[in-house]
Amino acid sequence: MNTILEVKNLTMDFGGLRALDHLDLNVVEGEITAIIGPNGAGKTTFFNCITGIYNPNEGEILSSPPGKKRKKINGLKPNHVTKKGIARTFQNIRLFSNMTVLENVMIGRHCRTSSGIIGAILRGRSTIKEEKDVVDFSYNILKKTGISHLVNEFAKNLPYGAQRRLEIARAIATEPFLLLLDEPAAGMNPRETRELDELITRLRDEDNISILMIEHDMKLVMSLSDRIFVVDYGRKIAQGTPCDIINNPIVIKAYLGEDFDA
Amino acid sequence: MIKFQEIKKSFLVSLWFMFLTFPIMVIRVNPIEKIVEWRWKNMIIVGIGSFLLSFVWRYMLKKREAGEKRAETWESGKTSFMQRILEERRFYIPLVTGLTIIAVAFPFIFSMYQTSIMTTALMYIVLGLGLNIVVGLAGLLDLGYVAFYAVGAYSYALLNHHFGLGFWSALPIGAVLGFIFGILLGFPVLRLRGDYLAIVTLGFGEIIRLVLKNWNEFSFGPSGIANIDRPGFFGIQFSLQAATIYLYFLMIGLVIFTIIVVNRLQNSRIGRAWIALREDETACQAMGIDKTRTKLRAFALGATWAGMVGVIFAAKTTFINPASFTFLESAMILSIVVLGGMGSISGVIIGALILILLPEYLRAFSDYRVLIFGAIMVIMMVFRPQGIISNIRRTYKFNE
Amino acid sequence: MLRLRNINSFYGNIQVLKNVNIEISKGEIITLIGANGAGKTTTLMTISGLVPPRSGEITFMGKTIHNMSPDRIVSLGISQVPEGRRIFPYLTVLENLDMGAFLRSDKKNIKKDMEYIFDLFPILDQRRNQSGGTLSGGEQQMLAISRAIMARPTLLLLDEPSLGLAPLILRQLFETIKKITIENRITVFLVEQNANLALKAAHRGYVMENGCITLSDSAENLLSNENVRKAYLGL
Amino acid sequence: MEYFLELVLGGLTRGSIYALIALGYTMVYGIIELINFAHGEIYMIGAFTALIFTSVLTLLGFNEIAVIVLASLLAVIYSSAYGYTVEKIVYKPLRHAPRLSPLISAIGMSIFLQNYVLLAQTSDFLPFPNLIPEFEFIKPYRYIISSPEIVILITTSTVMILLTFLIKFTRIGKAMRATAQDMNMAMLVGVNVNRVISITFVIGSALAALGGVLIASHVGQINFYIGFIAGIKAFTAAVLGGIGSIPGAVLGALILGLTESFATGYVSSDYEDVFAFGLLVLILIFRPAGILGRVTTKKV
Repeated sequence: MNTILEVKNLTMDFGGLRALDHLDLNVVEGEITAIIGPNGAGKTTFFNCITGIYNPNEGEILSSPPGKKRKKINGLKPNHVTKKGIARTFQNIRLFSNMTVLENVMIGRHCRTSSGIIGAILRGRSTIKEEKDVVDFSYNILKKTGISHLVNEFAKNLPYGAQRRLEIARAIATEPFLLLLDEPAAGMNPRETRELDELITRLRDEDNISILMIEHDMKLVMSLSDRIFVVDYGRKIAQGTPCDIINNPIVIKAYLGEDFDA
Repeated sequence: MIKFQEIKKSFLVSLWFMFLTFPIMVIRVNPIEKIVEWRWKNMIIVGIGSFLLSFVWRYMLKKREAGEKRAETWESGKTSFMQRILEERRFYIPLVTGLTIIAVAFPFIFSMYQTSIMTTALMYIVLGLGLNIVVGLAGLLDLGYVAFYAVGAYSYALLNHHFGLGFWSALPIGAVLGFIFGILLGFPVLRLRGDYLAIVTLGFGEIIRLVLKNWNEFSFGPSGIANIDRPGFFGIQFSLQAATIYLYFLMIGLVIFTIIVVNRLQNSRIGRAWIALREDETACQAMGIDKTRTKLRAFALGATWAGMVGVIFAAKTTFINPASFTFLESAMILSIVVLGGMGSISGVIIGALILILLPEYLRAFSDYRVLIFGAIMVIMMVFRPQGIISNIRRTYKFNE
Repeated sequence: MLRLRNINSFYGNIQVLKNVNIEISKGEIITLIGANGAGKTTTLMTISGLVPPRSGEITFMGKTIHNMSPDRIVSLGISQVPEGRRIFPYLTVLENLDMGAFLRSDKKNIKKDMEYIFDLFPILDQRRNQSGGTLSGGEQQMLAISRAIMARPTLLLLDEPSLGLAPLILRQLFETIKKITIENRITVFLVEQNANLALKAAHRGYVMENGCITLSDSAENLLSNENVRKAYLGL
Repeated sequence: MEYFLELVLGGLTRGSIYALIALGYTMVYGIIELINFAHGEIYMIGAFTALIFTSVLTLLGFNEIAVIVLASLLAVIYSSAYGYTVEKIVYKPLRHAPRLSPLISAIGMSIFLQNYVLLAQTSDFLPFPNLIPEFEFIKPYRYIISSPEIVILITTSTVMILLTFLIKFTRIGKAMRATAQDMNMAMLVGVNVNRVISITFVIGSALAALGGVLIASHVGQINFYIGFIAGIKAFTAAVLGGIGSIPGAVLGALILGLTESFATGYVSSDYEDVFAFGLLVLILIFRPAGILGRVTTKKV
């Protein structure tokens, strides 16, 4: 059991508001970890801290990619975090809407390729090869995520479920060891959610990507996760396997409000 | 049937504009001789003009609204007529061949004067394509583009004046200096948001112009630099006529070179990053793209082209002074990009030809030239922000 | 009183509400519950005119309102307490309340209503000259509700008043909401994620999933309905 | 010392005029978060309108005071009308467009208005009559301060006080502040946001016109291009103080005025505009939020 992400004592304040309050969390290699909690509990803020969009006020975030040394990543710029192998999706879909589906995924390859201006202008053999590799790689990812039939569509014209998938496709194009999914099932219908379940499992099993996700669809969370963290008011209020969580009265209270069974 | 309501609306608009333009359009004063001239005719023109235009304006707004709704609900599989011509080989090849023949024959058919105008138009095509990298592809509104143009022009003029350096040696130097200035100016400002960036670049442009105007020892001040050498060819100096033709072909060459470069860039790793950055910066960073570095590349590359054309400008006119590098010049290049279509190569070419050639040939127009530039920017943004020819995304085919 | 008929709403290209039908009668407390992202907030924004529906019809007291501007809709007596409270952060408490009464011109009654509110929430009285952004979450929620009440609405739309509030404060707040609405004969349309709380306060409820209304029943029935529980916890 | 005092007063005069124009930028920015590029032209049109009506009214035989008052009033009315129209044409149809679009269309409008005045009037500098009479009591101090300077200082401070009152205590002022802080919420309490935006443009334009009249009579000449430079300077002032903040705009304008006054007084007058542009560039690079601006965390 290798821990690949360690978060210690993470605290984030906005003005007078404390969004994250001394939060601890670990992600284990090869696992699907879920973060749940009511609206406004600080889950997305947590993601933003990990991915470098916010710089936390206190605490440490340590990433240890499989086979590599452990390193502190808080304070890094978002693009460096991605380059280190942590990719993410966004809660309110942020695709490049006027680019095609394939191009969206190709952008994900940016940090794993290197040709520059001169290369592009001269278009030498290595540039052509790199470009071809990018296209093939991206197309394969589209196939894997099940949206390869939409390859030349503009991202903005995709149905909602496909847009969510494209976000995932784009993120895994950066070859992450850890993928952060921010409410991947939001707005999906039951069939799409089922397919998403399969996709996420496949990413873990076949591509060896560990997953940390924020999700509200409890059915999905319970069936997918190996480990669940429950967050409320920026604090961790519970953690454990799905089984533990279901039977934890604190969790039920946080979610449904008090005394649901009364 | 035009409804009574509509007529009433237009009538009110017309009244409003007659009121609005009354002091400026109708009265003209000469404070020195204390004469007041009343031009009531203008009021009638404004009245009728705004009455008619308000119909057009409302009609276009309605059409735009309908278009937006349609784009939201339908899959926008339709491409415009112009795009199809440009995409299909069947149309594309004869079009290119035709253009090549016209381009080659042009200076031999038409007068020197015409050739010279065409050369100017070609220069603006290159400037437009250069700015298009910055504004169209990377989405950075650069209002001080002319500063780099000035850098190129002055570097050739000064090198030529002081050291007798020739055109061909100055051309790469101008380009490099443009690039360096692009990096120097771009580095501190590219973190800024869109509208701030616009103002800062505008400020930089003005600073450079004012320095050129006031620093007599360096730039010879407002009187400028004269007798700059025309481009030669391995030491041969041409007659005026030959030089004009020579410059024309040189520009044709540069246009083709620029088109190839911009086209290749557009479909490259870097070009994609620019477009993605324009669409969503946060998502881009989450994809591992270095925001500042990528923007800087676009900015500096655009500046390089401006520097290059600057050298050619100095060589063509043989005289330069700071008055050629005002904000209006930047605005003109910007309106070329906006009219043609941001991010679209063929659009920029057509935009430049329309905006540079039309006022030359329609003499009656030429007074209104700048006025029309302004109007074009407003109208295009409101009704057709993608320009005459919108940018087409490349499509790929895969065999399963 | 308020009727939504076959409402379809979009954000950009994405359809958020699908054929939504909701009916609210005078004096009722109606709640709309559902998971995050189901379209609850959009429903309220559609009623208030901020997200006009693409198709369908909304009537309020017999008037068609789905093509009216938001300020007209407020003037008819629909006030909203939006999600996240949306207090004007740099206006004082007093000014925030004043903004609530923006469309009213009866100075005397405004004054009276303000006294009424300060009676209900003495803490707001203490903080009357403090700027809204410096209040605590609970105080902001009180202010947000008070601001909406200042418009003297006949229909109050409440969007997740429970968000980020500690349970004790929450319970007090709900008591007060009940009190206000009964005293002023205000009809309430309550959107909540906290299903338990909402259903206990309401007469009837609607359950929303993926932009569709999937259930509607009396509050007691919904409270004991297994499906509601399932919709929430996926058990 | 006297020279220093003269420079201070000159700087304050200049600064208070910049403040009048800067307020328009800051108010519009506060509400729609866009820079009104055409604002400088509104000011220029104000100055032209004043010049035109001054000549006409003088020829019609009005006395001096009546000319001053009427011409200023007409300038304010016309500039407001232009401001209102510009908003309707350039900004309103683009309320939901990407940020770049209204920016470009406003630049276009600015170019259009410049050339409209150029073509309908003239490209020459026109002498602007000195509308402000010489006061007797100022005579002993005239090497330090002139009566136009006094009039400008008094007028601008009065206007500032009135504006503060308007924003702080009136209904429309509150609506403006509420809209600036949270536009959607303002709609939800019944504010007609479109009207608030129009009124903001009108008030900003009226202030700019006043600035135009004052500076034109102070400097003594105008042409179609004065709006461009004045616009950028006022914008610099607004950014310096923190765009969106009303006291910030005034503070920034006074600082800019003093800087320019000292720089031209002690260094060189050739580079007067360079100082302003340089200041602008420096603030935007090092403190884009300005002196009194609020630093906000962007939401993702």
